[in-house]
Amino acid sequence: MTDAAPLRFHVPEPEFRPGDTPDFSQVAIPKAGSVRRPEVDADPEAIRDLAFSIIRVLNRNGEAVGPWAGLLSDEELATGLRDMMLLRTFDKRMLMAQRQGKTSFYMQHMGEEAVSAAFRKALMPGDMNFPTYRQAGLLIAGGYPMVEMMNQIYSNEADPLKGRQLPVLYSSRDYGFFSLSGNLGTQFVQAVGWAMASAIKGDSKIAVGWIGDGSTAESDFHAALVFASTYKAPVVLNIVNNQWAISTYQGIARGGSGTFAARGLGFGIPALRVDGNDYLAVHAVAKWAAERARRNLGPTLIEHVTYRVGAHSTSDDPSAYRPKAESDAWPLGDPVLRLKNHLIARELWSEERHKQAEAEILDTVIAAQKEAESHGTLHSGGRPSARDMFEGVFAEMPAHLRRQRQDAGV
Amino acid sequence: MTDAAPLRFHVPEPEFRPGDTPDFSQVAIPKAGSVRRPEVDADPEAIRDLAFSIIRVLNRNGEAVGPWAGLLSDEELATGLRDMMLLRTFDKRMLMAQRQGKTSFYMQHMGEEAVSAAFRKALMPGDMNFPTYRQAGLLIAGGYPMVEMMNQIYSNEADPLKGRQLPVLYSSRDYGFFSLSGNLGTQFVQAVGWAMASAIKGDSKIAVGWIGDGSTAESDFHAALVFASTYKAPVVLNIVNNQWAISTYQGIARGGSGTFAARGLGFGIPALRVDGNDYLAVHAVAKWAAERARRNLGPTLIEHVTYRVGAHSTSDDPSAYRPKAESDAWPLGDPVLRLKNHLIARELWSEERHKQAEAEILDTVIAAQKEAESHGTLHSGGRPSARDMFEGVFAEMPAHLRRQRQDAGV
Amino acid sequence: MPRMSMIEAIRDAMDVAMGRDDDVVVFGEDVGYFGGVFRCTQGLQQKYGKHRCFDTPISELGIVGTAIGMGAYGLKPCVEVQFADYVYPAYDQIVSEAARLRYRSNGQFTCPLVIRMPTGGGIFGGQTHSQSPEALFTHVAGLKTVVPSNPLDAKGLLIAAIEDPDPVIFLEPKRLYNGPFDGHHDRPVTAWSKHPLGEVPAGHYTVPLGKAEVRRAGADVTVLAYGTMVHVAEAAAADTGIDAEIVDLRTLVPYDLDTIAASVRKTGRCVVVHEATLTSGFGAELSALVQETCFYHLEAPVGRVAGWDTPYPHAQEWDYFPGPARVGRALAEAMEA
Amino acid sequence: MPRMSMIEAIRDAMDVAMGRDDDVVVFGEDVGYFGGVFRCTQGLQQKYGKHRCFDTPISELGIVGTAIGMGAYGLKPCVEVQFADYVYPAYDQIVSEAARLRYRSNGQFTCPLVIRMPTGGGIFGGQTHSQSPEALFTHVAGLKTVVPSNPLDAKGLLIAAIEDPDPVIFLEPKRLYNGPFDGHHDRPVTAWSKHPLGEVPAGHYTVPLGKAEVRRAGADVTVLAYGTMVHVAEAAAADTGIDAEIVDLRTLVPYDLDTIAASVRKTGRCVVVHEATLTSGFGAELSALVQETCFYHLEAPVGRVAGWDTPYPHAQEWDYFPGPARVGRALAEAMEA
Ligand SMILES: Cc1ncc(C[n+]2csc(CCOP(=O)(O)OP(=O)(O)O)c2C)c(N)n1
Ligand SMILES: Cc1ncc(C[n+]2csc(CCOP(=O)(O)OP(=O)(O)O)c2C)c(N)n1
Ligand SMILES: [Mg+2]
Ligand SMILES: [Mg+2]
Repeated sequence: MTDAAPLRFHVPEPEFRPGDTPDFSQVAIPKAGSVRRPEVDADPEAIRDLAFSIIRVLNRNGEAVGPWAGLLSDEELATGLRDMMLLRTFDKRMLMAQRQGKTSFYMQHMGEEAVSAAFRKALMPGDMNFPTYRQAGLLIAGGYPMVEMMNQIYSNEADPLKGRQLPVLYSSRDYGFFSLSGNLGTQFVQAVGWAMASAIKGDSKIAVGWIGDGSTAESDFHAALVFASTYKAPVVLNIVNNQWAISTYQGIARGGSGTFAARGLGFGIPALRVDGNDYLAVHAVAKWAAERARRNLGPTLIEHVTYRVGAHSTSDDPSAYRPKAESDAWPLGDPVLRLKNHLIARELWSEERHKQAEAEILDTVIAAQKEAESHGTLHSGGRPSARDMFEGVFAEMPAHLRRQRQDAGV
Repeated sequence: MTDAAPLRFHVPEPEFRPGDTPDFSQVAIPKAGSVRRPEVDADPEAIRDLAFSIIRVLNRNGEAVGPWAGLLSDEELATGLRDMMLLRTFDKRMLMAQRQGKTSFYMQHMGEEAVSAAFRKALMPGDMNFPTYRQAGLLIAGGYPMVEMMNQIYSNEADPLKGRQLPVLYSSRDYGFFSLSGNLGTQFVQAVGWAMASAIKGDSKIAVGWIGDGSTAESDFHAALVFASTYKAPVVLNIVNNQWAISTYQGIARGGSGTFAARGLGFGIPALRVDGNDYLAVHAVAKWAAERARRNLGPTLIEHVTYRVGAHSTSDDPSAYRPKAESDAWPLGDPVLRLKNHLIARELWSEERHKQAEAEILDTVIAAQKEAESHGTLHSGGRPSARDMFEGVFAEMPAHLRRQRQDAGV
Repeated sequence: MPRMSMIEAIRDAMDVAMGRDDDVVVFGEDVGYFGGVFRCTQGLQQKYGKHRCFDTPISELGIVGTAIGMGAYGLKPCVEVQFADYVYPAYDQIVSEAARLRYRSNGQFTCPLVIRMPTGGGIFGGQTHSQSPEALFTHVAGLKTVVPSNPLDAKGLLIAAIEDPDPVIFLEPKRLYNGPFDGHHDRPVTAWSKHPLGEVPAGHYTVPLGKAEVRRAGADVTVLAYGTMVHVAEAAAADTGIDAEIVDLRTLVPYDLDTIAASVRKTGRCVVVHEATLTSGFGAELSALVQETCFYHLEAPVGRVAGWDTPYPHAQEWDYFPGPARVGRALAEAMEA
Repeated sequence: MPRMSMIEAIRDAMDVAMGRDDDVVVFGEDVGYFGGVFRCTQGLQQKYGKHRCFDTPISELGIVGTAIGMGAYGLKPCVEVQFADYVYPAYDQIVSEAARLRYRSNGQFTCPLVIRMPTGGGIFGGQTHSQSPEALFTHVAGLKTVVPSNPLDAKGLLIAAIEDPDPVIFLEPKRLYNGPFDGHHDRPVTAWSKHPLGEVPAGHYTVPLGKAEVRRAGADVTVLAYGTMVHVAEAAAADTGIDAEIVDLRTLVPYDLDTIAASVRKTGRCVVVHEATLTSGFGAELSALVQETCFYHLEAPVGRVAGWDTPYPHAQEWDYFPGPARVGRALAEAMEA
């Protein structure tokens, strides 16, 4: 009965490497509007197909179609477009600032703007996100001042985090944005804990966890699902599948499972996949999951299918591990362009207004940047003091740290 | 759209607590022989129902029925019965020895004997188990000398582990039994690594991981599934669901998922549930999964449904958290009795021969015990030396440890 | 005054804290319905409800990770890790998250978390029920680490820890749970009810974090100890007749350098004692601190008595455990030097 | 002799080890196709195949846990943790499993595992790309801990580590990858190709684990350092003109007490330097050891210069990093005492 053949070691490989011509025509993309919208209290088993499909609203003609469409007003759509454009412009300027040596490091969102910008609009005041470094859209769409973000990036004298954190590792309690960690995954289970606390107190606020496709391999992901499943925590758990970790494609973390969403099914947690480049779809799915949480129906797992168009960070060069043209070949398009086309299709927008908006937004970002730079950049101008470095380790500074501060002469 | 009702905190509870009358008549137990036996190369998605059912072979009349029956010869069945009886007798004597102060601690298998004893028979020489403390049946059924186990339990002068390990934390490379850890879960991912190594070398040996229902919540469980799924490792991953962790029933670890086997489905790993109190069913499922591994078809997850009849360990008193009669009410019966009845039904065995076998086995165990005790018990007789304590931290003893040994005067 | 074992004192501390503050929640493996494998949380679920005291899945990462989230929300979780030997799966959440949350968010989010764990040996628990991992926490900026040696302190320190706005690692020497233990394992055990430090006031009080206590005044040599080793040191002083001044650190970080230095300056000699393995143990820090602050007062090298640099063995427990004989020898050496 | 950067030397060590022994396998996050974020494994997959050098999911637990299983099988895994700051998820597998496997199985199973990790600061990496967690390993019985300070040693030590039958934590000071760094961050960087220790023999050689090296002979004061701090100490000696004897420990555990003690007995003074936070750092152990073995030779307290007891900050990197000015002050203090 046993086969005499020796065992073989299997290492998954992406389909395309530098030099190959990427071709995603085999990737099954369901038609916009084709995936049903179940009741929020549906049995997870009854909707398991949603973990293997992709919920989409915007079709090729820029129309919003199907059961997940129709939730956003014209004004909200225009705001959504603006938020994404703002984020993209912000990224461009900060990337440039990094190259100019004004800061040490930066991480951009190119291609993934819809995920965080749209999700944010499904939340209520007081809800708390536990984000990764690629959801600054939560801040932008939540109205957090860009200049504060820049102050953090520049580690300048006005940095709300006093220069202690790496650029882009923001924190804003008031804007529902939990302090970012540089350690992958840790926030995912913390989100569940926050949600449990809200339930323990009989509160109405929900938590939202965020994690990257690659980071789902971390232990915190498992602990989050276990605890969320056991205590039916009011939490929405988002996996942003942008196809790549750093140089490692999503198949290394996903393994033999068809999708990341499928992970949730092993826990009896409803799991949905959504077109992460479709602002309307992300928003609709977010609403659905948030309602489940608020109605004591427990956690939802969402896989946002998107693509990381840029480098992983300013320390990375993707041309070493994937074809340059891969992002163009990626079948879900550009989230900004898609929403723009939708607005144009609905005659709420035009190419001219878009150009105008681009110019205005650039001005706004540049103005913020000027203001931020007036407080200094990493290596010049105003900076947090060495004294700040010793503060805040504990609520009260213990004697040994006071002695060290004294030794440091600050 | 949001509900004004406050959030509620949900903590799962077992159905019965001390004082309640346990009644498992609502638990769906499929009829023996009713679950199909797919080809080993079946698509995991096509057999996902097996993660929600229970594969059973022995029916109420002691007959072996259905597609999973017929793999074991008469002699193998008789050996199986003997192995389980041996284990049970071994447990009884060692429990008593612990009560007599001959060792510090013991953990028994009562009710779960079939799981490890039957599984062992599906393996080939050179395969490696990564067990928990409740799979001594792997050693017994593998022919490991009982007296060695006892020497370990007594931490005596003949202890193969030189007194270093807590009782029952055996280790035997030659018998395919990886060194037991006191830390839950850690072995599960190591099993996957061992299997990966076998595949890397083009070997034919497979690894077998073991974990308890409660311990599936640990991070190692997740890492094991991630790596097994990604590299299609030749490993069988067993979850022994004996309904309880220590005082915590399986619902605390399982949460909203119907079964533990379901966890595998999120990774595209075929998952089966088996009647863990049915020697024939466990063996048949083990064979099936081992063949998958050997044929380069990758990992299998098996949930063994059983019941921990005894206390968690000699430090535990289950009457504080579950009804005394719960184990009697448990619907899958006693594995020893069921195999005995099967042999009797097939006229291979009789009550008299059983009694005789019991007596013989008791003699064998007592003889082994006498021999072991001639080498000492924890607090009297021969014992490992204090010198042994300093050996084996590294292959070569470094200077600082030599100095410490000298300080200790040994 | 009520007499309590250390288990009762610890339970009482949580009871008092939960009674005063609805935001205090208690959870961990087997701590809910059953009340914990050492029964430290017995009765709390019944008294405060399942939403304030509950069982968790077996995931130390999950316990600490969710507790951090709860702390960020505004609760004050006091969680149990069943044995300190099992804290490592949660180590990342403790080191990378709990310890740094206040700092990295500039105070926007804090982590008022207590992690209780039974620590230390002496119960024939083998490698995984005997460890003393305190030094793995004392090296981490942002954590406080506490090790009580008796019921009176245990209650006051635990209430202080729960009320502290920052994360506290609270290590409970399990060999002391039911009675003082001085390392004379061959002698009958006495209960806390016969010990003055088993007299524990009812209701609320705190023992401040960061303050050591001179357990025995003495002129000859200072012993720096904590947890079980305080009692072992007392036995060693009694056995040898050396007039040791025994300082019970109680809190390892922040440490009480004033009390330490004052004692060593007085005696001119110092022996540091702990159960944990020697190399890179907290004793190394104490030894370094003492010679940095008291160099010119030292008449002998600072001695260290500690667990050997091996995993904690089962059969050889009493060869491993730094009992009164070894401590006594170190005291004698310090006196002879 | 070929000239190599530390990255090249480390890569060459793995290449040599893989070439000599089919059982050596190399894996970790981004180490396969891409060759590692610091490019230390570049070309190895191409040369030895995907089954000997491959990418893993982002799970440090999984990397180390599977490596332990592979070691038990008989392979010799040399794995990379992308930054030492990310080792904590694997901490349980390292401490509870790798470190104790030989001991607890009485040698039936062993763990010939190397865990490579970039360590230390100086690159504006903030809290999670700058840590020096060596003391969290030196306290654990059963682990060896190595920190090279130059390409020549790095290659020889890494080959020795891979050939060692026990688990080795191999910390690579990332600030040294491309050139020596003496803490004068405002001066231009020189490359290893200009440094004598950048001359690295081709092929196989080892630098034995457990042997320190006197990097600079001197009469006034002994400096105990490792990794980046060796270069900082050299700068401090040059800047102050103090005739320091600089001992590069290379291996922290097992430590080379003979070399340490011989030097301190000669100079009578000692300063210990490391980047890691001060409290409970490995410097505490060194300070304790020195005063235990050289008490009667010491003319001044053993000084310690280390990272402050705060998380590693981003903007204040040069206020935090123990540079030549701080080391120089400590040398001067040791001389004045
Ligand atoms: C615990 C830990 N391990 C490794 C890293 C290094 N690292 C930073 S980002 C990254 C890739 C993450 O990929 P993914 O989760 O897909 O997120 P994405 O960047 O694509 O949004 C890695 C490996 C880290 N920050 N933390
Ligand atoms: C990491 C870790 N955490 C906690 C424990 C304490 N502990 C020992 S056994 C046990 C229950 C395990 O339950 P399960 O996995 O169902 O196995 P069973 O005993 O039922 O076979 C617990 C919590 C441990 N040994 N290791
Ligand atoms: Mg990604
Ligand atoms: Mg169980």
